[in-house]
Amino acid sequence: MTDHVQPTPAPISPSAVADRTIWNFARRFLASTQARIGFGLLVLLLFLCLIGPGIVPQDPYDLTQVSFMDSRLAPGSVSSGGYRHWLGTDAQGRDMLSAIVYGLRLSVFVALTATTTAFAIGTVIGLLSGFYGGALDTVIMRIADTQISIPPLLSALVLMATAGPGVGNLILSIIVVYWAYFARLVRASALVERRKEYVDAAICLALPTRRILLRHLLVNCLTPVTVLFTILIARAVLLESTLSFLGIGVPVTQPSLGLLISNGFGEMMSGRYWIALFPGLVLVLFTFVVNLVGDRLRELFNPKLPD
Amino acid sequence: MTVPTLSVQNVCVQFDADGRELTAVDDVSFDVDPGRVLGLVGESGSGKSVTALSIMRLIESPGRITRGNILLNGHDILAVTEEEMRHIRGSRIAMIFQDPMMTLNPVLRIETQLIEGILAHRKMPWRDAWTHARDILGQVGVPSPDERMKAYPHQFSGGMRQRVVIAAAMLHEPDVIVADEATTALDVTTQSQILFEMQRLCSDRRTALIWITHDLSVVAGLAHEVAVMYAGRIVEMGPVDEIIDNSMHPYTRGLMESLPSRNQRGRPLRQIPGTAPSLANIPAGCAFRTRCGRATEICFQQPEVMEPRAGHSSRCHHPVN
Amino acid sequence: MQLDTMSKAPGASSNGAPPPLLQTKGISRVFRQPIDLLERLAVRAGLSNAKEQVVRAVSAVDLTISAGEVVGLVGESGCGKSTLGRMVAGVMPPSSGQLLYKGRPVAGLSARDAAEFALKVQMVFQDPYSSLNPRMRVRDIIGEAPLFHGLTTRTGLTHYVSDVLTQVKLDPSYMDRFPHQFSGGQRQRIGLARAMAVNPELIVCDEAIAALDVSIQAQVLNLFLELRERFRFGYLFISHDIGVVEHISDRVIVMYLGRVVEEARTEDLFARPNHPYTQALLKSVPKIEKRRSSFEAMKGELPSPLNMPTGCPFHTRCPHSMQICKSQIPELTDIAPGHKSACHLNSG
Amino acid sequence: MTIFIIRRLVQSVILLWIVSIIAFLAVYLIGNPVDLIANDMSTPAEREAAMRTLGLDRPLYVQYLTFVGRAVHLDFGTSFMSSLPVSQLIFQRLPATVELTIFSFLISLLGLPLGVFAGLYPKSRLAKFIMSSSILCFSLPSFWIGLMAIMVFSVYLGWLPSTGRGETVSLFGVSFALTWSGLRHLVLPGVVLALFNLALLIRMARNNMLEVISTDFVRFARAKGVSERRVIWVHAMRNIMIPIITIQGAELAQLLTGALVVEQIFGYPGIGRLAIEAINTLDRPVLVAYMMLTVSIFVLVNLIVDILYGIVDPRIRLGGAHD
Repeated sequence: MTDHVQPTPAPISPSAVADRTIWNFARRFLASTQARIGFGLLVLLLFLCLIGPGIVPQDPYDLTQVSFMDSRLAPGSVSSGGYRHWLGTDAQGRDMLSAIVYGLRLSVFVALTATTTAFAIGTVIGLLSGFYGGALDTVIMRIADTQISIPPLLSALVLMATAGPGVGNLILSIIVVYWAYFARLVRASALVERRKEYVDAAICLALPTRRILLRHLLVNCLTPVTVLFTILIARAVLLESTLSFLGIGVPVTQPSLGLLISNGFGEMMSGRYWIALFPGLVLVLFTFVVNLVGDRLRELFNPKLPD
Repeated sequence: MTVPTLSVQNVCVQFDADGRELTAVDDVSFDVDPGRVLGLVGESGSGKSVTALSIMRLIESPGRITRGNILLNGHDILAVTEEEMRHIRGSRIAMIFQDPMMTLNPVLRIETQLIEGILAHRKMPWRDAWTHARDILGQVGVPSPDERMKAYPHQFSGGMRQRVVIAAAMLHEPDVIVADEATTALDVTTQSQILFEMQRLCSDRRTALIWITHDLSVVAGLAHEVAVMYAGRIVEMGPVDEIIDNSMHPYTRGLMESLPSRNQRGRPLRQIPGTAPSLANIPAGCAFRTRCGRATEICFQQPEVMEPRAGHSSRCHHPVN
Repeated sequence: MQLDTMSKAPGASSNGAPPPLLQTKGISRVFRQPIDLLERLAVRAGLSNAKEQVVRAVSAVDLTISAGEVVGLVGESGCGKSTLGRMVAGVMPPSSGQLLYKGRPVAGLSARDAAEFALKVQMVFQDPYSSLNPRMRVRDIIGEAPLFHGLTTRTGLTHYVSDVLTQVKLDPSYMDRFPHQFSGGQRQRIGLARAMAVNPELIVCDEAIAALDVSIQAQVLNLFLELRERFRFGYLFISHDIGVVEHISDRVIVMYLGRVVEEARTEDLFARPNHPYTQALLKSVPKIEKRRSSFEAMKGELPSPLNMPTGCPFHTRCPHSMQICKSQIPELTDIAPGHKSACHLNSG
Repeated sequence: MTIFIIRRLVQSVILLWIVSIIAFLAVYLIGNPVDLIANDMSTPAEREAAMRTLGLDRPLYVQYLTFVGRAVHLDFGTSFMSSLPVSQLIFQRLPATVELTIFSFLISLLGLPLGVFAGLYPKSRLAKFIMSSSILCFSLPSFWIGLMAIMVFSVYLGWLPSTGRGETVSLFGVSFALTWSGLRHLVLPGVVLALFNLALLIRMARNNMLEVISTDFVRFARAKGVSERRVIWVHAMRNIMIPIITIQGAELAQLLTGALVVEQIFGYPGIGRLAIEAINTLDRPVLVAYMMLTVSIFVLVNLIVDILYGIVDPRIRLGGAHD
């Protein structure tokens, strides 16, 4: 007889017993200061990405709005056009603040699109692989293992070098690099969930396989994947910016944060720190807040995840 | 008058949860004499495991012992330093845990886990410690102990692992062994083997044994005295025959009467209604009153311990006989 | 609920009667852990002694359950009782042997009949935590299958589910809660309600009360008994708790290492256990009546299912072991009316 | 155990083979290097001659087979750009990268004690600080933090050199930066490269420690009267090392590729910079050799890790080695 005795009975706090609704979850999530700061800033930054182009002083890609006269202005200077460049301008005379907002937008777009797609693909593959097992599972997992055994930066580098710079290629390479992580994790949780008795009950109730997969298995596999999702978004932003920094990411005409920093590389030694400093700060801030949110999710879900 | 081997006196253990003080063990007292077996019976959440851990002084934060004394051969172990307590643990008081699959470190050899228990308390050459450990392993019924010393826990069956755990508890011939649900995870045949060994070992060595379980039938066969816990308190205590044949507390009675063997086959079992309260909302007064058929107004007050018959005490306003 | 449509007399007269509700013929289940190509090569080269690991969880079991009958299945962990239960419930396909539903082989049923069979045999599981989908509300846990199989309609669902909840003595107003908001005993009731909601004839209870506290066990066991009275369910009651099995069953089957070693009406089995294993098992069970007893130890350990003894599976621990026991597997034979045992002592 | 190692070996060889195909194909698709070498004035005949010298006129599979045949003997052909044997180019640069990687791996090992501390005293201020810092470390792009480090420590403070490898000493024909100047050159890139793995180790050590410290076997060790020091360093550490060792194998390879970015920023003459140059100049043989080398090192490290893993975890070593 298994008497579920806890050696030290964790006192059941009312919050642990409460309803598992979305609001309740939100309340628990926001109970930590770290999560409140992270989540608040994340919402703010995402909002900035959405409406940013409408509020920044110039469109840095519109050549008619950019003047060489204004290149390399220090933060706070006033340009020939009459606006104040709070974060200075770069070598082409672009307002850094505007360029950063556009760059962040692009970086976030690439990371979000790529990670979400990888998440969708990986989840479907992992779920099927875990549920059906057998030869399909072996083949898929061998592919995923091979994929994972090459460091992401290296795979992405080779892919980008092959395909050439471009937003689409960038998204594709990130998908190729990351799908396997999702597939592996979902498969692992599907294997665990598959053995639970509620799945047997569903089989016993003669429910169709598709329904068992979606209504029973999938929803219960999603928790740990959510944490992985946030972690990989942060990593995708870094990967994108690294590739762009190396000159094989986004095209020169559409600078993301990485490319902006790369442009500031040469200027650093001449003391024009702002061209590389500010985009970098924003990049770090974004990654940091995503990681803060991910960390809190991990705490709440407490899954045993590969770091 | 002789001093009992272990005397637990008015012990309270409280946990701090979200700023509230929850009482897991409330004013628990009992004595165990050398070579005697005390059966501590209760359902999950009754505080029996916490009682065990407080005897070892192994209650982990946010829990702590807030009141009471625990005397080992007359000396209060709640008053000694942590380092002194460490020397008592494993040598004077030993503990056996519920799940033998989880109790042994999976990456250390059996010999390592036994010998460290010896060397923690006695200075002796490793070789001698090894021989001693091997002998004990043989005594608890592990076949070919010489070879098994080198093995890892995963190479043992559940029953064998529990024997290893018992061997670790027996290394220093302790005065008291606290066994917390030590056979619950095992099959009946293995359980009876383990109970057989424990009975033999403890009576040979005049070790006092506290056997914690939810299973009254095991206690009936093993224990001399029985204490029944409910919601953190001992509600009834006495010699095993008294408790089983003449129980006074309605909870004890209810537990016993709900056993299938005490009912007519195929007929509905007599049952205790409701569920045990969680720590966070233990009813004031007598905690059992919400499930008790005999409860009246007065049960809103905490009943005192009464001892109408020598050695048989209960906490009830309306004892059954 | 449409339970009234299926009322049948339990244990109807045996001659000329309809075939038993459920029968297994030589049903077996083997789990294999095959070795890969590399290991096979290594074995050839003498580098390894890896073997394909084969666990015969259930070996050639014949089982008959009549409508409305309660059959207890006892044995220690790893004896295959759970696997047998799963095969009976249709959750796990057998490796070999036949499953017959009202005399017809299940394997040959049309898709429609197969679905009907699937619903007629339901299961209640051991773990009150993992047996309910944590992401579904009670309403959906219970109502999903009846809705899908057309036993109720979307509009009638609330009524249907509250009906079932009332049967298992749960407050229907809890319908929109999630499993984690219930206690262990309540969860087992929800599990039972889920099984009942599709009007089964047989419920396989796999250690269904093992994880519960003693006082709650009695409550749930009473519920099982009461529902059986009312709806004439049959139960295959799988448990290691012999006291509980004795209390609830009409007939008891004892398994050891994947085989049935003894089978008898409950009174007979407990009064006159025949097989040495059954005798040892019953002796091991602690009883509240056995006061201050010296525990008797049954000798030896349960053999690993990976390394099954030849001949009678019990011979390594049997006090009466003879030469023949080491080589020949004893047949399950009648030793008295309705009492079968698989032991060489009976044939000698 | 033997079979376990053999299986891993076979898997490694298959992985290397697959990677060689991928590397070869990918690099083949990058573009025709003759376009880069030949100038606008070249006649078609000259281009063809160039193609022939480089072996690019033959069918793809022949090129691949030739490549594999040579690669087995560590011959990766001649660099299109510098006309030097690729292996020579790589082995000239390899010591620098290996040095950098190992140095920064050692620095990142600091994360282990920090994480253990945070796991043992999760409520202390210092632990909370360590954990927040580790999230920050996770979020720092190495190229940017490298730039900032150069700005601060080289440009403004002038404490440490910003580019190059400094003086080296030659031992057995291999150059080592075992000089004062060499070590000073290692500090900035080494630390920058180490940050990510440092943070990872902190988090792994902390989470595993938290988990293991509340297990029954730790409680049982305490109940035996074993000293707290032994409980932590023998019982807990042995168990948390198992997942950490597995992950660290992969991380060493991550450091190797991460070196690519760091070398670029710090003008550090390792194989990473060589690879970036090769990408920019479509120097196929160099790029393929780089990929094969990196993955080989990765595979090798993982093989060692698997064996180590088996030694630490008896459940693997003594059979039952299920993947």
